[in-house]
Amino acid sequence: MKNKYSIFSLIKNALSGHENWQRAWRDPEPKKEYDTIIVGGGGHGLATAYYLAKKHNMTNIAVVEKGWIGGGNTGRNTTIIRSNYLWDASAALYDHALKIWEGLSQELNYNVMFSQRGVMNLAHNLQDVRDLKRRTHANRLNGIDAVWLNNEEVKKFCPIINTSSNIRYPVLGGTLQKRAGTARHDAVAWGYARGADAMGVDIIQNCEVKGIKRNGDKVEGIETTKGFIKSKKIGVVAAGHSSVLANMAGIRLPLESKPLQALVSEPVKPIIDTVVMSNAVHAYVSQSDKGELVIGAGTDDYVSYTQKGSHNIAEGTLKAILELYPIFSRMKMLRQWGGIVDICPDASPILSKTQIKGLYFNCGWGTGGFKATPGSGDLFAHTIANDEPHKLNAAFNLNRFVSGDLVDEHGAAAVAH
Amino acid sequence: MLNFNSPIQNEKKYNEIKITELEPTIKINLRSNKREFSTKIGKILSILPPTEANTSSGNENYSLLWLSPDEWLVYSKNKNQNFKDQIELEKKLFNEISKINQGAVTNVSDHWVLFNLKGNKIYDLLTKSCPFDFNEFKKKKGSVLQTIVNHIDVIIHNNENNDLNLFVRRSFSEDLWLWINDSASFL
Amino acid sequence: MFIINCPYCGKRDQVEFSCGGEAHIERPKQPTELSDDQWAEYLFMRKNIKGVQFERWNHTHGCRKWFNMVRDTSNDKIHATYKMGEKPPIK
Amino acid sequence: MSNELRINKNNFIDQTVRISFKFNGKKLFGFKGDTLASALLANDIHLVGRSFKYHRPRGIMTCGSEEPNAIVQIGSDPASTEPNVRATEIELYEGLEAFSQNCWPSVNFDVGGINNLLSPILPAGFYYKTFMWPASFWEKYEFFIRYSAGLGKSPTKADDDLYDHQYAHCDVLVIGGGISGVISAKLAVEKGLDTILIDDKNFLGGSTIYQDEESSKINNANSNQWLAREIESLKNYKNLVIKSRTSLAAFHGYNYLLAREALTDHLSVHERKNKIRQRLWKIRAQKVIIASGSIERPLIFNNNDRPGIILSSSIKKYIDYFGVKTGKNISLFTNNDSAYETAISLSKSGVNVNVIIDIRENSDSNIVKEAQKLGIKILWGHTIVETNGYKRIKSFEAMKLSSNGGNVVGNKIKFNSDCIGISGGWTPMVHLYTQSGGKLQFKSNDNIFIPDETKTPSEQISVGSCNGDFELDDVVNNTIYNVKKFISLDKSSYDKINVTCSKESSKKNIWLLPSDKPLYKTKPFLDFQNDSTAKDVKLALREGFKSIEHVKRYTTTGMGTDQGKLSNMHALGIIADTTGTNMGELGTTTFRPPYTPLTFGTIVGRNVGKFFDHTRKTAIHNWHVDNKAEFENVGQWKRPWYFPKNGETMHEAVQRESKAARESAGILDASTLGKIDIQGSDASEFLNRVYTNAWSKLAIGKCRYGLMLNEDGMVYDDGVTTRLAENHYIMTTTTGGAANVLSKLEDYLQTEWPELDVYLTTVTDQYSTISICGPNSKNIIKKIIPDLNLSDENFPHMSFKNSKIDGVNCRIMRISFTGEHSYEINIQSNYANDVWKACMDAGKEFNITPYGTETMHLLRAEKGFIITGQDTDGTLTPSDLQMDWIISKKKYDFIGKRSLYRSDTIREDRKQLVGLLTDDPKEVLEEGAQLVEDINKKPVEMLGHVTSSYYSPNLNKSIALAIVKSGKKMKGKKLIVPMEEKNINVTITDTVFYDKENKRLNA
Repeated sequence: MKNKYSIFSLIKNALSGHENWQRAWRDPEPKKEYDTIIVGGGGHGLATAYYLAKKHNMTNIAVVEKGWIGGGNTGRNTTIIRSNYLWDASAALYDHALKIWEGLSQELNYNVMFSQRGVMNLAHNLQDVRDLKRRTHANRLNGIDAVWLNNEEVKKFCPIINTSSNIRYPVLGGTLQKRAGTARHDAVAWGYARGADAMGVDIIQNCEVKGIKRNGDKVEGIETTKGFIKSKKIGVVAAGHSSVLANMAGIRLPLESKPLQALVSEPVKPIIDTVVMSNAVHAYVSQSDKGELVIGAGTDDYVSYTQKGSHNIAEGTLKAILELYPIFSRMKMLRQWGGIVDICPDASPILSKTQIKGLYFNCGWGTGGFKATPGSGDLFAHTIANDEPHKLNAAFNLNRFVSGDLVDEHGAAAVAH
Repeated sequence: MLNFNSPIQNEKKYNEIKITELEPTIKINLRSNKREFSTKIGKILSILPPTEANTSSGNENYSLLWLSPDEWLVYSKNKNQNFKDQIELEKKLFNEISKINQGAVTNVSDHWVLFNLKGNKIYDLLTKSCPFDFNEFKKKKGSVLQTIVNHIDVIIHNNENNDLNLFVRRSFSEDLWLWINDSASFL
Repeated sequence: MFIINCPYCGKRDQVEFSCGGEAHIERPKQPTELSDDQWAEYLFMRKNIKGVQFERWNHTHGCRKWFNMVRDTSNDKIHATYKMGEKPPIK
Repeated sequence: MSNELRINKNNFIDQTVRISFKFNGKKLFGFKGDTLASALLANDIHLVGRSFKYHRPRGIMTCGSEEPNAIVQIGSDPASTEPNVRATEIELYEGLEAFSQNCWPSVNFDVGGINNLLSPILPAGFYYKTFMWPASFWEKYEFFIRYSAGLGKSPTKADDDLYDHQYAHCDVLVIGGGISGVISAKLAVEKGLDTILIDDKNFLGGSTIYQDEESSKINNANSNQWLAREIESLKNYKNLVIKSRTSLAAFHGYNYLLAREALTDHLSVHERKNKIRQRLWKIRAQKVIIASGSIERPLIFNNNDRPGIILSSSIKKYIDYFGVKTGKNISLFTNNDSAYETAISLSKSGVNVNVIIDIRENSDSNIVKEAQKLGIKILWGHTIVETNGYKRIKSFEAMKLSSNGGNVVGNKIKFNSDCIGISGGWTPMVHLYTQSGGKLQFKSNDNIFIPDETKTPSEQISVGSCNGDFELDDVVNNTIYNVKKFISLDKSSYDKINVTCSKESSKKNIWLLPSDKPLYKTKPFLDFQNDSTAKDVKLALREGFKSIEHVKRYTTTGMGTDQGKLSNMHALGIIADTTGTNMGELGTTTFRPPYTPLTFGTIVGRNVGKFFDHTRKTAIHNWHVDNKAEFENVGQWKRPWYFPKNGETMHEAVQRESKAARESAGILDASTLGKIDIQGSDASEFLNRVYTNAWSKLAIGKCRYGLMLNEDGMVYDDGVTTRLAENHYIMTTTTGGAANVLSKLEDYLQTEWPELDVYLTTVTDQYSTISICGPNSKNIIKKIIPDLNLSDENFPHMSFKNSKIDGVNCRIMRISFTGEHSYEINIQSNYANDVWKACMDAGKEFNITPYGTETMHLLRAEKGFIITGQDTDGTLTPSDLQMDWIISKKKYDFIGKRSLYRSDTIREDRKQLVGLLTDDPKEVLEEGAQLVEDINKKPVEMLGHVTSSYYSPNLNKSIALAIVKSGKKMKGKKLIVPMEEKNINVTITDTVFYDKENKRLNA
């Protein structure tokens, strides 16, 4: 059992010069065999292991990670959490995650700093208004707290937005989900890792998977840089590299891996206390507790595993930021980085069994996987433990690409007369 | 009587740069991958379509710009050519090429607006928003370039030293004109 | 921003181009003969290679021609470009 | 001004030009050429800010871009104030106003200083371990955390300054104007290469230019004098462009580099007007030479952060370059020879050098001997264990190091000093190299990472101290050798160069210097801005954070605005020492762009305000403006939305326009629709393949509506295509879809169907389209084109005629998107404005009424015509739209056909397009509203949503289109639209509300 974190434990440890803190997680060598191996030590993978141990009484589990835990998209995203999705299946999936977020710090005894400061999505043309209203109505009936704001209400909720009617694409209104917000990305990985480790899960870092061994239509284990590890169940949660792992197992996925960029400004005193997203002029921004403006850019249109995007994507995003927030012109970009995101044709994830028995894939989250971390882990754990999807992820199977039952979250096509 | 209303109808001068909207001229887009096409064009225009990428051919009346291996743009240099000539030329080309399936002939006289840029600093101006390396281009009279200037598609034709014609789609022309003038004022 | 050698126009900045994804996926000549699985394979399944990949690019803001490119997606190095219908210069 | 801190001996500051400025409200003076930091130091001001976490007093620590502490807010105007400006970089200008940041009420008395007392319970990562109780309180804790974090303040008004961009292409780009950069540039221009040399200072020469020492000579001249002559000689080369005040921000792949040129920041405020403030250079270089130099390392010891503790080389620059004494009684603390250069400079300038504490056992290099000759006291084998003085260093205590360096022994020796210069060696600035994708190698004798030349990703080299050469002879000789090789130059003017300098003879490095106190009772700062200490790094390691990235994120080391320039190496060293690993194996953290922070405005350039995005206008746009149209943004186009008259609301205007169009005549500018000219002998076959319906049998002169699908079977675009001749068609697309449709069609032609003889040419801008509808449309056309036979026999619905208006060729299409008898005039755009006016004149007697997109949408909805993108959302098949009639059963294939027959696309319970009528005819539904059958069912089952909804003046009731699950079978069924405040009852109907028999087409 791990020692509990609290203000009292901080004071107590201060007295001994902080020399006696426990390790947050062990650093074990891999065993020869596990009941389940999770490939990928990001938030989703660690959460999967955590829930397998916690809810499905499985303890002989390993999480194998090529680099360091939380070093992929978990540590590279803009930390937005919301559940105001259009389709019922998506809304249910993301709201399931949001509900877990609401008690996650307490559950993990690790402050993931989930801050429900609200997420606002802006509309800049008449079709945006229709689309966002459609989503708001659907959200409301699905029990998700979305409301429509007109231009004045947008201004009131976030006064620094340029809501003037004279700009190129004036703000015509927006939707607001107040339960939505942001969290501390690293803490999510670390909190789940600490929790999983406490229940006996082996977290094996610096262990790269080199092959997935199959016996006919069943998996048998993985070849790694630390040797062969046997297992009858393998859950792959390796955002960015899903196709690479699928190739090892001899299957193909409907994915393309593209660079997604983000950037932060130098830290300043609080200036924006919510999250604002705008699809039409493509910009989203929030401010971290440290004071940095956290800005998400778009993806490039080509496949790349370099974790670098092209400059014109970042430039285009900042252009949109200055259109909406002209006061930020003198702010300075401090850091810019890229991640690799797996994009599905319908912009919805895959949480699914595959044609190979014992091989499961959790991928295709595109640009928005962070928000789903707890829900994704919970549902993927259910899918692996029962060899059947939970009803909340049933729609996100691989077969939908064959049958044509896509969950198209691109929103309405950007076409209008 | 219908008036001809081109979008800019203006001329501006800045430090070492002059920008003009040229009087409307005939512009015809040609497409073909047929063998006889070249001969046909030679007969009608008295010039052969260039086969070398990024180049043009021309005589006193017309310039013929390479746009792609199967696409060219012919435009008239002769300001005095009137509307009738335009129709005549289009008709002739259409009948001798398109009608007999030797390619496609499309009148794009009003699709493109033509700017002329002159002066020592025209390349400094363009490279404010155009990533193209003009070093070779500007040395070669008649060279042709399709690229983007301030995110707008353009065709650029090098007339001579520090003098070029720039084609921009009509609906973008006012926007590009504004940008060019703005940028020129900071050179 | 890459420098891309358009097989028709020569070297240009990446901003003039757009990427059309994996190359050499031929549209089935007789789609109606295919099973749903086979059609899905054509429509959605991609190799998405980390390493040397063949892909389609369009010189959107230039000659508007589509062409193929051999590019290493692990470091973005472009090994070659070649015209549609031509054989890849690299295996 | 405190003259006693200024010496008058150098060439770099113009002491004849006095500049006044304000710091924290106090008026002060400096000289032309000063930075804010040098001017503050000359005024004996060291305390300039407070640290991020503990709010400890902090002073100027460096003289460059690595400055972690002296970060100020410039200006107080809400539009032009700028946060987080490094005092060490900003050039002094008349009227400069600067303020300390992150302190309240003032930098001298900061309430946040209490955090320093609480620091024992605020170790690295403390916030992950607390603030969790009670569960709902995080946002309340967060509020206070947010307010105590952050550095400066964001402006609160829009920036008035201008920024722009410039692309540049060159053979060689040299980054850095120090001695190695200058030599590189000279070699490149001697080779005849087009070269750009950039340097972030206003003055070339780096640190050599003020290196006036007998011990370092080039060709028998002091190195500074030699370099000055070389810089002068560069002016003779026409193939060299020198950009000063230009800092390299990012080095991307394919030698694409971004550099920021500061054009007005050094000018007094009134000189800046109407000038570009900063320019972003986008540089493509064939070859890049990085000569970005190195940064001096601090030493990590207890309380090493007090104001007055400054990097030794910075003290030297302040005295030699700016003529400013950083103290009156200065001590130095070092592990290498470079502090001795500082000592000598200080001594020569008449500043008392109290003592040099050197952790090495001894050194007999020339420079050390020179210092000894000057009578400077050196304490070998010692370290500083404590410093005193809260807002300014007053004194410190030193002790002897044990033989293994892990402890201190003997007695404490106390020294009084108002300034300590520290030097922990040098770190090559490899940031740009690694940004470009280059890999590093570890050089253990100097404890540095340098470029691994076997793993360089592009045509580039690093020269000088950024490549690990720190002594003048190595710098000069290796730069010449490597650059000549790099640019294939055989002979150069440098071939017989002769360099002499002092050589370092002894090295010693201890990443974390010991103190007599236990570590947990000390504060050895690593990252000065983020307040992370060596203790924090060790704590992270104890807690299992092993990777350097984990340690960095857990302790926030290297996450400040200096991006770890001063702290990263020490963090790595301490990790290596603690875990017993080799630093080279640990690797560094990723260096992310930009190298120095880049202003958003600079990145965006002129693309702000009116240049944010293009505005596409039709040829008739000015008429619409003159006639008071309200506009709708459709893609980049401006389209008239409605034409309010005499203060009408939109509703009133649209009702009037709609009635007029049906009762007499309406006129619409439809020029924005995409138009593609299609020619070639296979044109008909091509259309067969791209549209769902059949085209081969369309007669010449006839028009047909077509639906285009995606390959996945979903409706993509629609429009009318007209057969102009046997092998000649003109296709129209939606406004928003025009570019995508053309590119998609070209794609199929070029890649899938190269055998087809078809050519596509866009003519969207060539032709303007004027649509005239209503029972009087015929009469109006008749007046404009008297000789055109408009009889239904000669010119029926869905046909076209070539014609002339006033001698100008035009095409008249008889097609209708309103259900009324109507014509579309397609005319060359340059005549369109006059044709439009002619139509208005001709229609005057018929009350011809211009209408916009809103009325167009209403009229077509009355007829049940879809708008792709509004009634479709990329998830609907033609069958879902109740348009099965448009899918040819005979055609073997067309784009998307196969997808229509998948198990989930043939299901009958898919969502389908229907009409809706509200039970209350006055009630207009909200577009986007959802439809349910049973409101009490939980969870609510949503059957679909309203896609289009209007109040129809022609039917005097509300009408709507909707997508409803199994909608085809539900005609007559009652559904509910649950709104927030009420439920609205609706009935499902046919999609056509008006003139179901299409009588009006020929009316």
